[in-house]
Amino acid sequence: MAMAMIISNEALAPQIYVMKVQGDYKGKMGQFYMLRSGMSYPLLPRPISIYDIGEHDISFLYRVVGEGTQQLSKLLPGQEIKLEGPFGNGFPQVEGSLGLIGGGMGTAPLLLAAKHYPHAHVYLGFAEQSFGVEAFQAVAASVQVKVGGSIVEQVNPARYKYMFSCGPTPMLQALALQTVGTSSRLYISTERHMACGIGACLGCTIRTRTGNRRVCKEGPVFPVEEVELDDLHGM
Amino acid sequence: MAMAMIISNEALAPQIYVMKVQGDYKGKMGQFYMLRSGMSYPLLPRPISIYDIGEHDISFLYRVVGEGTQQLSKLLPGQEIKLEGPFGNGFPQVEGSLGLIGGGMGTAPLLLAAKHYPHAHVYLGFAEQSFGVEAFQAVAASVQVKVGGSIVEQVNPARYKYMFSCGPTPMLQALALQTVGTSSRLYISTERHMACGIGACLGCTIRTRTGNRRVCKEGPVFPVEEVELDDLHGM
Amino acid sequence: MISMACNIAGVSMKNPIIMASGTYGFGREYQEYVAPALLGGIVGKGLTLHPKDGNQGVRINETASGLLNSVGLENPGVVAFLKDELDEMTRWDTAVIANIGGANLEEYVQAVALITENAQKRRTMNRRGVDMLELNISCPNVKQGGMQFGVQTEMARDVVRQVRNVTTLPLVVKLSPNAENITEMAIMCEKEGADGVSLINTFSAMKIDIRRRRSVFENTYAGLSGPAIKPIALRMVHQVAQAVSIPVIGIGGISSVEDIIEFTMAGAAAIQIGTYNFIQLRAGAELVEGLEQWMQREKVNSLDEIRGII
Amino acid sequence: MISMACNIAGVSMKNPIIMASGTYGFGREYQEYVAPALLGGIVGKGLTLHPKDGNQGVRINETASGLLNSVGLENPGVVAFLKDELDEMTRWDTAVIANIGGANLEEYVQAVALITENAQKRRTMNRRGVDMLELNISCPNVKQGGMQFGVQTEMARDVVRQVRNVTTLPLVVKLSPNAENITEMAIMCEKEGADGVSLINTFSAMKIDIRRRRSVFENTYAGLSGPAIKPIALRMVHQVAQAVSIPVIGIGGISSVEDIIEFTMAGAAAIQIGTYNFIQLRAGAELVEGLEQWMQREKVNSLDEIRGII
Ligand SMILES: Cc1cc2nc3c(=O)[nH]c(=O)nc-3n(C[C@H](O)[C@H](O)[C@H](O)COP(=O)(O)OP(=O)(O)OC[C@H]3O[C@@H](n4cnc5c(N)ncnc54)[C@H](O)[C@@H]3O)c2cc1C
Ligand SMILES: Cc1cc2nc3c(=O)[nH]c(=O)nc-3n(C[C@H](O)[C@H](O)[C@H](O)COP(=O)(O)OP(=O)(O)OC[C@H]3O[C@@H](n4cnc5c(N)ncnc54)[C@H](O)[C@@H]3O)c2cc1C
Ligand SMILES: Cc1cc2nc3c(=O)[nH]c(=O)nc-3n(C[C@H](O)[C@H](O)[C@H](O)COP(=O)(O)O)c2cc1C
Ligand SMILES: Cc1cc2nc3c(=O)[nH]c(=O)nc-3n(C[C@H](O)[C@H](O)[C@H](O)COP(=O)(O)O)c2cc1C
Ligand code: FES
Ligand code: FES
Repeated sequence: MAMAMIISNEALAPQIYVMKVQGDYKGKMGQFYMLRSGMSYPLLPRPISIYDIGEHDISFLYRVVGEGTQQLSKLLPGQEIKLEGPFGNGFPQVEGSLGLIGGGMGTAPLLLAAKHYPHAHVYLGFAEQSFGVEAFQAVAASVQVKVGGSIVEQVNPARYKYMFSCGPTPMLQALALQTVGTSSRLYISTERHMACGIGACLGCTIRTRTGNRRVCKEGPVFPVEEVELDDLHGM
Repeated sequence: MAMAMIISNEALAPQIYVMKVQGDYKGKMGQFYMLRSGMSYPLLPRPISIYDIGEHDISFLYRVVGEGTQQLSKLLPGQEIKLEGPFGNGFPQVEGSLGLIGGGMGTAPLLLAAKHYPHAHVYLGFAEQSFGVEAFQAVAASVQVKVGGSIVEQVNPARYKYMFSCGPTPMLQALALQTVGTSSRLYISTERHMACGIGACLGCTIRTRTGNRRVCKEGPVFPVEEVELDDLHGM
Repeated sequence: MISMACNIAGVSMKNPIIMASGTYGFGREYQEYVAPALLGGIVGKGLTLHPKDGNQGVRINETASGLLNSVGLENPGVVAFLKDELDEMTRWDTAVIANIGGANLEEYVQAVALITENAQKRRTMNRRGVDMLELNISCPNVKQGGMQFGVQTEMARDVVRQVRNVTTLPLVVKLSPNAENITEMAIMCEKEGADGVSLINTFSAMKIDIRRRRSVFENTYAGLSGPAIKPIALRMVHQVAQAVSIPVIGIGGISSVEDIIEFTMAGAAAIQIGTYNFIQLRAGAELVEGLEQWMQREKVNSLDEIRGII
Repeated sequence: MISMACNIAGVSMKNPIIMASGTYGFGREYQEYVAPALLGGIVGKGLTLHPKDGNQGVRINETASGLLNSVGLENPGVVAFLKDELDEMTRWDTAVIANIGGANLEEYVQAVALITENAQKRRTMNRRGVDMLELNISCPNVKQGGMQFGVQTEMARDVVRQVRNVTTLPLVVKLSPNAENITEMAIMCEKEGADGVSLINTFSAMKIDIRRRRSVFENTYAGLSGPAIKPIALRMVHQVAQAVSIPVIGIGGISSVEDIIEFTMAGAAAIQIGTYNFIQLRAGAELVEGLEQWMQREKVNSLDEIRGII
C-alpha cells in the first residue's frame, strides 16, 4: 500500500476524529479510500470517505467504532498511514436545485459535494452531538442542523431537483419514502463490509433492480430507485 | 493485566530502547515482567528483564526484534502499557568476588546486579555497537567493554568466586567451557519462548540434570552445571 | 435474579467458565491472580498413567492470532497427581476435572480406573475427589496415543467404551478438530454412554524455521489454539450441539464475554478458556464478572434463555 | 543465475506465485496495481455452468487474523466467461486458470467440456485459451454442490473421474480442509489422473451476531481464510506433498515471502495468494520481487533446491 505521513489527527467530538494526510491525492465527492495503519492487525483496510481535499493533503472524518478505527485514532502526526484510492463512483454531476442530507458520520462525504455545489441546501442530523457543522457553514448557502429526532422531517423533497444523502439506513428509508411521488431524484451513498475495495472479491454487493452491484465499484452512490431498500441492512 | 503509564520510551542505539513505566514495582535482579501494548496483536505478552527500579518507576531495556517489541517501541510517554510480574527466580544472594558478564541485550538484567554488588567486575560485550555502558560505569568499580569479538576472552573465571552471565548462547557456552576446572560458580540466565510466564503451561521448559525445569519459574537463572548446555538453543 | 449456575453431566458449577487443560497447570500458579472459587471449574493438565517428560526443543510459537504448542503431555502421572495435587484442588470451591491421555488403550483404562477408585475411597472418608473426567483422545502432540484415537470414530469407540466400563464418574470426551467427522464422533460418544463432549482440542499445524531449514518443532507438527481458530471451533460446536443431547462444552479461542455468548447461542452448555489465560493472566475473573454484567445488561436471567437459539 | 520459473502440470509459469480464485476477479480490477505479466498465473473467480447471483446478506466479516466470506460463487457462468473475459485474460503474459464449481456432477462435466472445447477451437485458430483447470470441489458457501463433493473421498472420485474423461486440459483439483482425510483425497486425485492438487480452500466456520441473535451469514456458515489458517494449511500441504507425486499447489494465509518459502520447503510446487490481496493491493508485485530478492540473498538459484526438504 502507498504510505503517507499524517499531518494531524484530532478529535472533533467524543469518538469523532479528523485525520489529515500529506500528499497530492485525487478524489471526487462521494468516493472513498481504504485506510490502514502499519500494523498487521486488523487484517483489512477500512473504507473511509473523502472528507476534504487540499492542495497537498487529504482529510478523513471518522468515528471510532471498532478496532480498525480505534487504531487509526491512535496514530499521531508524523506517523505513517497506508491508503489506497480513490475508489467508487461518487455523487453525480447535476444541474438544478440540490439538497444534501446527512446523518451522523454520513455527513462526511457531503462536504465535498457542498463545496462543489455552493447553492445546495444542507441538512445535517445527529443523534446526540453535532460535529463538523462549521465546515459546511463555511461553504454552503443554507445549513440546517438537528440533534436528536429526525432531520428528514425538515426536508421537503419537492423543493429539490436532486438530493444526495448518506446516513443510517432508517434515515435513508424515511427520506426515500418522503421522496416517493415527487419528481426529486435521490442519490444515496451505501455501506457494505469490504475486502478488496476495487471490485474483485464481490464481498460488498448490494441487490438492485438490475441485479447485484458492487458498492465499492458501481457504488457507493446509487439512485435510490435502483437499490432494494430492504437490502440496506446496517452492517 | 495491570495497566500502567509510560513515562519515557527512548532509543539508546538503533533498535535499542529503554522504557520507563510509572508505578511502585517490585523485583529483584534477574527477574522479568511480561509486557504488552493494549492492542490485541500480537497475542502473547513478551518477557522482558527488569533493567532498573526507581522509587516510583521501573525500566526495561529492550531490542526491537519482531512485531511484539516493535509495537512496544512505538508507544509514547503518556500512553498505557500492560505488565505483570515480577516473575522468575533472579540471581542469587552471594558473598565474595563476583564477575558480571553480559552480551548484547544480555547486559540488561545485570544492571540491578551491578547496583546490588558494587564491588563486582562488569564485562560487557556487544556485536556492533555498545549501549547502556554509562549506567554500569555509574555504579560499578570496574567495567570492561568490548565491541566485536568475544568479551569472554577478557574474563578470567579463576578470579571470581561467582559469576553471573546473560547473553547469546555461544557466549554462555564459551564462558562455561572457560569456567570448567576453576572453582568459580557460574549462574546463567536462560531464554525460552513463553506463554503464561507463571509456570502453568510448561511451554518454557529447559532440560536440566534433574529433569525439566521451567525457565519462567525455577529460572531464568540456573547454576550452569544444572543446565544441559546443548539445550540452550537460541530461540 | 440472574444465575450463572449450570449443571454439566451431573456436576453443579457456579458458572459455565472452566479453565482448559494444559493452560492452567493444576491451578496452583494462577491462585494468586484469580481466586479459584470464582470459576466454574478447572481442568488439570493432561495426565497419563506414567509420568511423562514431554517434547524436546521449542514448545511454544506464536502465529497470526494463534499459538502453536508442542508440550507433549509433560505431566507427573496419575499417581503423583492424586498424591500431590488433588488435596489442594479439592480444597477450592470449584469443580475439579481430570484430563486423561494415554499411549494405548490399556493406559487410558488403568489411569481412569485409578482415579475412579481414588474418588470412591475419598468419598467413603467424606472427602471430595475428582468431580469429572475429561477423556483426551485429541492431543496432536504425542507420537503414540492422543490424537490417533480421536481421528476415526471406530477407533475412538473402543476407548470410550472401555473407559466407560471402569468408571462411574461423570465422563466428558474431548474431541479433536482433526477428526474425520466430529459430529459422528460426538454421536458415538453419546451412544457409548459419555455424559458430555468437549470440543475442540488444538488443530494439527506446522511452522517451518526457514533459516534453519527445519520444522520449528521436533515433533514436526504442533497444536494450534487461540483466537485464530475460534470461527472453526464455533461451527463445530454448533454442528455437534445439534446432533447430540448430552451437554457440549465449547472450547477454542474464547477471549471475551461476546465469544462466550456466541458459543452459548451455538449450543454450548459450558465453555473452556485456554490460550486466553496467557493473554490475560486474570482471564477467569474478568470473564466471570463480565458475563454477569452482560446478563444484567441484556436482562438474561439464565443462559438457558439463549442456549442453542441459532 | 536465479530462475523462479516452474512448470506445473505441463504449464510453464515464470514464477510460482498465482492469484487465488475468488480473490482476484478475472484479473481486470488489479491490472492497474499489479502488471499481470509479473505473475505466475491467475485463477479466475469460481465459475459454474449457469450464472449465479451468490448469497444474500453479509458476505464478508473479519475475524482474528482471518476473513470469513460467504460470496457463494456469484459468477457470470462459463459461457459469459469465455465470451467476455477470456480474450482479455489471454492477452496477458501469465497462465490463465479457470476454477470450476458445480451444483451437481452433470454441471461440472458440462462446464469443463465447454471450456475444453473452447480451448481446442481457439488452438485451431492459433489463439490461447484457458491454460489449466482448477476443479473446485471445496467451496463451503453454496448449499448444493461445492464442498459436499470434497468431504468424502468416494464422492469426490466420481467428479474427478468424469471430469478427467471430458478434458485434455491440465487438471488440478482444489481440496477442502473440511475433507475427512485430505491425504487420501489427494491420492485419489492422483490415481484418477489429475495433474495436480491445490490446497486449501476455506474452512467451514461461523460467526454469530449476538445482538441480533442470529448467524452473521444467511447461509449460517461461511469460509475462513487468511493468516489465521496458515499453520493448518502448511501442515496439510506437507502431508499431501509427501503422499503424492503430482505437483501440489499450496494455499492458505500466505502473506509474505517467508510464507512462500515455508510452503515450498513443505513441498509446494507453486502457491496461491488469496486474502493477502485485500490486505495489500499490490501483493503480487511485492511478493514476486521479494521472492527474487530472497533467492539472491540466500543464494538459492532454483526453488527446487529447497522444495520438500522438510
Ligand atoms: C464506502 C464507505 C465509506 C465510509 N466512509 C466512512 C467515513 O467517512 N467515516 C466513518 O467513520 N466511517 C465510514 N465508513 C464506515 C467505516 O468503514 C466503518 O465504520 C469501519 O470499517 C469500522 O471498522 P472498525 O474496525 O473500527 O469496526 P469493527 O466493527 O471492528 O469492524 C469489523 C468489521 O466490520 C466492518 N465494518 C464495520 N462497520 C462497517 C460499515 N459501516 N461499513 C462497512 N464495513 C463495516 C469492518 O470493515 C470490519 O471488517 C464507510 C464505509 C463505507 C463502505
Ligand atoms: C526471561 C527473559 C527475559 C528477557 N529479557 C529481555 C530484555 O530485557 N530485553 C530484550 O530486549 N529482550 C529480552 N528477552 C527476549 C524477548 O522476550 C524477545 O526478544 C521478545 O519476546 C521478541 O518478541 P518479538 O515479538 O519482538 O519478536 P518475534 O520474533 O516476532 O517473536 C515471535 C515469538 O517468539 C518469541 N521470542 C522471540 N525471541 C525470543 C526470545 N529470545 N526469548 C523468548 N521468546 C522469544 C516471542 O515471545 C514470540 O512468541 C527476554 C526473554 C526472556 C525469556
Ligand atoms: C500449552 C497448551 C497445552 C495444552 N495441553 C493440553 C492437555 O494436556 N490436554 C488437553 O486435552 N488439551 C490441551 N490443550 C488444549 C486446550 O485445552 C484447548 O483445547 C485448546 O487450546 C483450544 O482452546 P483455546 O483456543 O482457548 O486455547 C493445550 C493447549 C495449550 C495451548
Ligand atoms: C472472498 C473469497 C472468495 C473466494 N471464492 C473462491 C472461489 O470462487 N473458488 C475457489 O475455489 N476458492 C475461492 N476462495 C478461496 C480462495 O481461493 C483460497 O483457497 C482461500 O481463501 C485460502 O487462501 P487465503 O488464506 O490466501 O485467502 C475464495 C476466498 C475468498 C476470501
Ligand atoms: S470490496 Fe471487493 S468487490 Fe467490493
Ligand atoms: S511460560 Fe508457561 S510455564 Fe513458563
